Amino acid sequence: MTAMTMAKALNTGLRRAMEQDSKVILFGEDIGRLGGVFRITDGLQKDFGEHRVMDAPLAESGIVGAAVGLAMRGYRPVVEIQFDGFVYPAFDQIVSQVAKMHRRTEGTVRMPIVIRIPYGGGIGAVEHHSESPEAYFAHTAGLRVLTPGDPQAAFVTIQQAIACDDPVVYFEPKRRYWDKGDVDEGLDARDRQRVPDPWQARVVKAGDDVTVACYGPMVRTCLEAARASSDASLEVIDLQSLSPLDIETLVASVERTGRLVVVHEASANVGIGAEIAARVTERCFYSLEAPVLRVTGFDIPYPASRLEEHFLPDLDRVLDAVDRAMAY
Amino acid sequence: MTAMTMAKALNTGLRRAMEQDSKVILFGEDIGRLGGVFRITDGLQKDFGEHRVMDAPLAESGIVGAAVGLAMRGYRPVVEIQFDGFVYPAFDQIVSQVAKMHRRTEGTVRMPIVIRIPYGGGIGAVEHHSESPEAYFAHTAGLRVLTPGDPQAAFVTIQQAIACDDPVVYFEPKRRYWDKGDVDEGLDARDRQRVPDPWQARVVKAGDDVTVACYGPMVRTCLEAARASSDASLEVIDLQSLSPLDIETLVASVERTGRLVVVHEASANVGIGAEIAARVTERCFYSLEAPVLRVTGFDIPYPASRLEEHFLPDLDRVLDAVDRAMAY
Amino acid sequence: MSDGIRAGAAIQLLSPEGERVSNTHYDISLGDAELRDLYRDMVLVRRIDTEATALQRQGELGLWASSLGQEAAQVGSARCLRPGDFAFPTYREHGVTWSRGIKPLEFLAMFRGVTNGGWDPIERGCAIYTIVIGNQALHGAGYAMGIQLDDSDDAVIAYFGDGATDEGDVNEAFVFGSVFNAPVVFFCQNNQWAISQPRERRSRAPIHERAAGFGFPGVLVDGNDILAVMAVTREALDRARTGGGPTLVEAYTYRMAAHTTSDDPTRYRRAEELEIWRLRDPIERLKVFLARQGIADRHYFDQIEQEADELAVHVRDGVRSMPEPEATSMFDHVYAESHTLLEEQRRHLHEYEASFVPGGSA
Amino acid sequence: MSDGIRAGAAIQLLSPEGERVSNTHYDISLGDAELRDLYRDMVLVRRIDTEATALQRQGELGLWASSLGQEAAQVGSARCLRPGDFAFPTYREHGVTWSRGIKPLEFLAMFRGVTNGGWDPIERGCAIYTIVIGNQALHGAGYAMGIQLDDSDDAVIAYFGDGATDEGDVNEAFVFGSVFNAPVVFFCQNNQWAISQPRERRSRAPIHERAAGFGFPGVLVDGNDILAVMAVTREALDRARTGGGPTLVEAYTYRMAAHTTSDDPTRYRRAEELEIWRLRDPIERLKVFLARQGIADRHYFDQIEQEADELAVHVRDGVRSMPEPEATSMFDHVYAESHTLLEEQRRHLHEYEASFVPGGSA
Ligand SMILES: Cc1ncc(C[n+]2csc(CCOP(=O)(O)OP(=O)(O)O)c2C)c(N)n1
Ligand SMILES: Cc1ncc(C[n+]2csc(CCOP(=O)(O)OP(=O)(O)O)c2C)c(N)n1
Ligand SMILES: [Mg+2]
Ligand SMILES: [Mg+2]
Repeated sequence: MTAMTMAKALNTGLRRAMEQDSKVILFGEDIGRLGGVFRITDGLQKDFGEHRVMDAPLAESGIVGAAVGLAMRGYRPVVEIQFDGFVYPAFDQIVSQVAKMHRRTEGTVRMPIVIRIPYGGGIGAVEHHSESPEAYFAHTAGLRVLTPGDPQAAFVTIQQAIACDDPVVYFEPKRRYWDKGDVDEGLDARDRQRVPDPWQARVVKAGDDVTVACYGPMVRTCLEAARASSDASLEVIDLQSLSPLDIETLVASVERTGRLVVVHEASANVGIGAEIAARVTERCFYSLEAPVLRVTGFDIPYPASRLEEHFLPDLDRVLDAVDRAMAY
Repeated sequence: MTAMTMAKALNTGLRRAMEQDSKVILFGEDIGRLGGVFRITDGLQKDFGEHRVMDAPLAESGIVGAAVGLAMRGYRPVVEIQFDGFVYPAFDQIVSQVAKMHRRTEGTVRMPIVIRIPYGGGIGAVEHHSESPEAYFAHTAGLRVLTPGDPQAAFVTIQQAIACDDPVVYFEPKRRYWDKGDVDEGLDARDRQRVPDPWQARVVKAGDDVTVACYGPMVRTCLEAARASSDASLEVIDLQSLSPLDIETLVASVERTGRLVVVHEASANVGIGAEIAARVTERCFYSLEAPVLRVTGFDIPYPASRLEEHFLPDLDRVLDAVDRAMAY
Repeated sequence: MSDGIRAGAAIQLLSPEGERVSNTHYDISLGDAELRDLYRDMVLVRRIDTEATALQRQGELGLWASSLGQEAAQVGSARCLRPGDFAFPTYREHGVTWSRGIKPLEFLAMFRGVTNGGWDPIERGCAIYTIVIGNQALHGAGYAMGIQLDDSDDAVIAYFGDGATDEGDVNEAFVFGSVFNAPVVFFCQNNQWAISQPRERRSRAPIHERAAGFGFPGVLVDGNDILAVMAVTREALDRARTGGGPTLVEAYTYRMAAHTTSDDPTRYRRAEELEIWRLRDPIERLKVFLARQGIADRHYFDQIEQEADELAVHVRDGVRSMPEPEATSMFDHVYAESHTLLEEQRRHLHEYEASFVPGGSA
Repeated sequence: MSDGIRAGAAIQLLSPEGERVSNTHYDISLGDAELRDLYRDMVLVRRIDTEATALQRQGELGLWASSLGQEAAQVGSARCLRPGDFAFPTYREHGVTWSRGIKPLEFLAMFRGVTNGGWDPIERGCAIYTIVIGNQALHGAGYAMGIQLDDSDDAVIAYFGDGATDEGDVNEAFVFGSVFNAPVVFFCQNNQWAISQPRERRSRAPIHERAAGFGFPGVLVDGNDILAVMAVTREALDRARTGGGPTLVEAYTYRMAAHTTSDDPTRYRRAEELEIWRLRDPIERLKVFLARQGIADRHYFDQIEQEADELAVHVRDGVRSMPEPEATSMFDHVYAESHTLLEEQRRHLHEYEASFVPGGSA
């Protein structure tokens, strides 16, 4: 076990994937000499060369569209979108081509593309640098959506995403990049015996009274809430895979607790929390003691940074929802 | 009252809006001499001139981005996207600019832009011509999303959308373009006394046992299901506004019926139905006799046209869900 | 904007009257058999097109995008490809798919609505048809980058129309092609129309001149002259293979039919325009040349007609008897590895539909 | 790619040594007061920039995008605008916003994080800063189309960087500008870098040559020569006003600071590069010229220094004492007319936060 930041865990995971498969190439804006604005690709161009770590032109549709072509030629492109708010120019290529190509070609053309996106707020950034657009991609059939909750998960799931033959939109909780955690570098991500299934949610803290479902940046927040909660015992579940959703793990928990709070930074309206509420309620109709409650960003554009602390769910807002769930 | 198709009702509504406000201009691919591929703008360029009905270059981001500039100059652009599957190149301009401009500029710049999109399947079209992307836009704060359920609603709401100072994504159920209905052409869409609030859901058929919420192309399908249903009395609600959602009308109905089925063509996962299920369940937790059930397109890319009848919700699938709801 | 052909600016090796023209820079010399073969390909592609249009009218196809009049541009350019090369067509490139060895029933399947694809792109060196305007230009640039990474001398040809040059994607493809000096030929068929929009509504410079501003050559070729198309495409592909980077070819041609079978061109263009272009018909032009040069005779032409007739029957019968896809097949290949929620939906649909069949499982 | 300045291809009216150069086509004659004023603007804008950089280091600003070295390009071009014209800046155009009469505290507010805007664009004839690369180029084209519809002789200037020319949006803006012959000047500051990417990584042709392929003129100007920038921009604006359509101006300049305060340029560029560009400093250049020509003297320069010092204090104090926005203000103006669900969220937040305040409502 090595203590490392999530940024370093991702960097190490990318390195591992590149070592193991020469078809893995990185492509994105400023990822070469600069190592990306968050340094996630730091040192990789130096070690693997300009052919494996390619600085891209400033054009996101172009980056993803070219990745489609590269994938058709047999490569496994790992694309970096510089910030959440800059993925939208690539939306057409992602929705119409990346997501559909395998189905359209009846399985003959695979799209083993990973689209890495630092996402979420809490770092005091300017506009378009704090968004949580995961719902758009989770709604899009043909894509898989992953987001790691801690450095260990980051180290493993980035490799699993790259090894996956389906396109994966990989959301990196940027405000947790600098959080440290223990990482088992010895773990071989290909070892299906020892490594957890990336598409399965993880119970990161067991509890009895209320299930709290969260992912990415909110995992730490919810764990803190669980620690701070005196009245109720919280079971915290890190969804990790936002598409497909692992409903079974949630159902198993809610059947015990009878209460579910879903937490995410993204706006509530037509978001991941809505889907979870709908599905879990359908499955656990008779075991729910309270409706599924959502703690989310408000249904407004991400605010200027001096207001973000009011926008983002925090420990207190999670506990407030827990109280409300308990009060039913 | 005049019997007319929804296509004609939209055309007449556009004409009315253009007559009443010289700042209303139409902009889109092939909307001039051709009148649009669905002829919704038929005759308008002839009558209002090339300055009011402008054929656009073949570039959707450009069309919407230029509309932003036109709106800043004081115009009210009504943009046509040729088919649902071609709105994605404009996604960035819609999400980052159209939706946010009013908030970003603290109310000083309004975006009275209407983005008209023929949507949905059932017409035997090739790929990208049958999609239902409304969830993406409903999830986007700052946008309003409307879709008419019949010719009368089309005639009125297209004018209301144009008169609205917020950006409206206006989804036209293309397979209902040729359905006829009575339209009160004498109605002045500006007359708030006589004209229904566009943001309110409409009970299009009253009933007692199960509430069926639907919109756009599914309104007719659900009305047919209501007529065909012998065991249960269905209350059919046409949502009409997908953002904001009129939850009150749904709650009022569900508090009576205790059962809700939501129907849409779009994929279920993280869709409009999920949001409705989540909200209505939260509000009607104690009155629901059954979980909210969804009848939707599957979580797959829209299939080739010979398969679409299996993909699209129809009368039987609605009734099947009604039976399941009743069985709880 | 001036008419590129009349202005004499376009590369031409065969006049509309079927006479061999010389060009200082471009030339091509083909054997008689190959020349006949080009003629054959164009005739057969046109016959498929005619048949498909008829099949659409009869309700056997959902839609058809006609390639009528563009056979020389399509067959000529695709002929220059080697097996390892890769073509990225739009929805109209039936002459390209045909030339890549894709069977008519394979490329008609999408228009019938039984699939969105129809063939294995990797095996055939040809992507499936792309409908979203411009998307495939970027795929072409990316694929070409992959060729470079492989240190191979394969090349890519990416097709698009005049209208497509408006789209961001096509311009970004120019950027990527240029920045990476990728082995890609951007092949634009300027067929004068983008649905109802005439070429005058495009940006005010001739299309091939767009290339210079991105740092690579652009060439204007008479797109109805199959010899010129081949000469120009071959040179562009050679440049690509040998590290010379991208080329933009503007093939000046004409969409002789409606945009698709759903379109009504009488609303926006005059019939006279068509008359002019009939005189520039790419097939007639080669036919006159072949006949004049004694490369092919009446007997040969009759034989090709007969082959075309047989092909038409094959297409007609084949389309009519195309197997309907299974309902649950729509869940196949959504993912390389499916997942529980999707398999539940598949099972649910299966059981639900079976419940309507007498004796089916509930 | 050659260095546009050394190659002598760029329009220049003032040499780096501050000597007046003549140009056969472009010229400008300005009164002494205006010349001094240009100097003043550039000095003040630079001082604001220096101060803002310092404020960011002190944690008073979240981020700062420096305009250091680009003052001539920005002030010179924006000076040519009339009140009814409209400017569309990126995030770096402080010399533009300043020249449009927007107060430093107004354009610093976004960088402090108290707003995403800061001024009323309609009233000021200047859009708020746009961060998504290229978006505003299309807004500029559209606004210019609106001017045409109004039959007005106003004009638009849309700013973007060298990197932005890769984006689809910028190229589509060229298409729209060209097709509608819209009164828009596309003003590209080629500051040699797009974060870590040098201009060599852009497409292989000089940026201003992109214009020809879209059917309108492109001009290369020494962006550190304020007189040349003004001459070139004025001509482009005049052309726009009189129905001549768009122009692309490439102002060849240099980003002397880091990309933003978050950036570390030592990772990707050599310090020597900066040394060369210091010799081409736009402010020094004008200063030498003013002094040599006797248009301004030591006294004047000192006075401007003092004004700059005072402005710095004003900026420092003003930023520090900028009022914090109310939490619930984030619900304002999401819609022109708010709706129930949103107002519920506002109320909920209000009550929730009040519950933490002793004595607050629950
Ligand atoms: C992104 C996108 N927008 C709109 C359309 C609708 N559409 C289909 S073909 C076409 C015109 C294409 O013109 P051109 O590129 O000249 O090709 P041609 O059809 O003439 O071969 C349009 C607008 C589309 N398919 N994709
Ligand atoms: C669509 C989009 N992609 C990426 C970014 C991140 N980004 C901000 S500035 C920048 C470089 C811009 O370079 P250039 O256009 O030359 O302008 P400069 O910063 O040099 O003034 C990038 C990549 C962005 N803001 N928007
Ligand atoms: Mg065309
Ligand atoms: Mg730059």
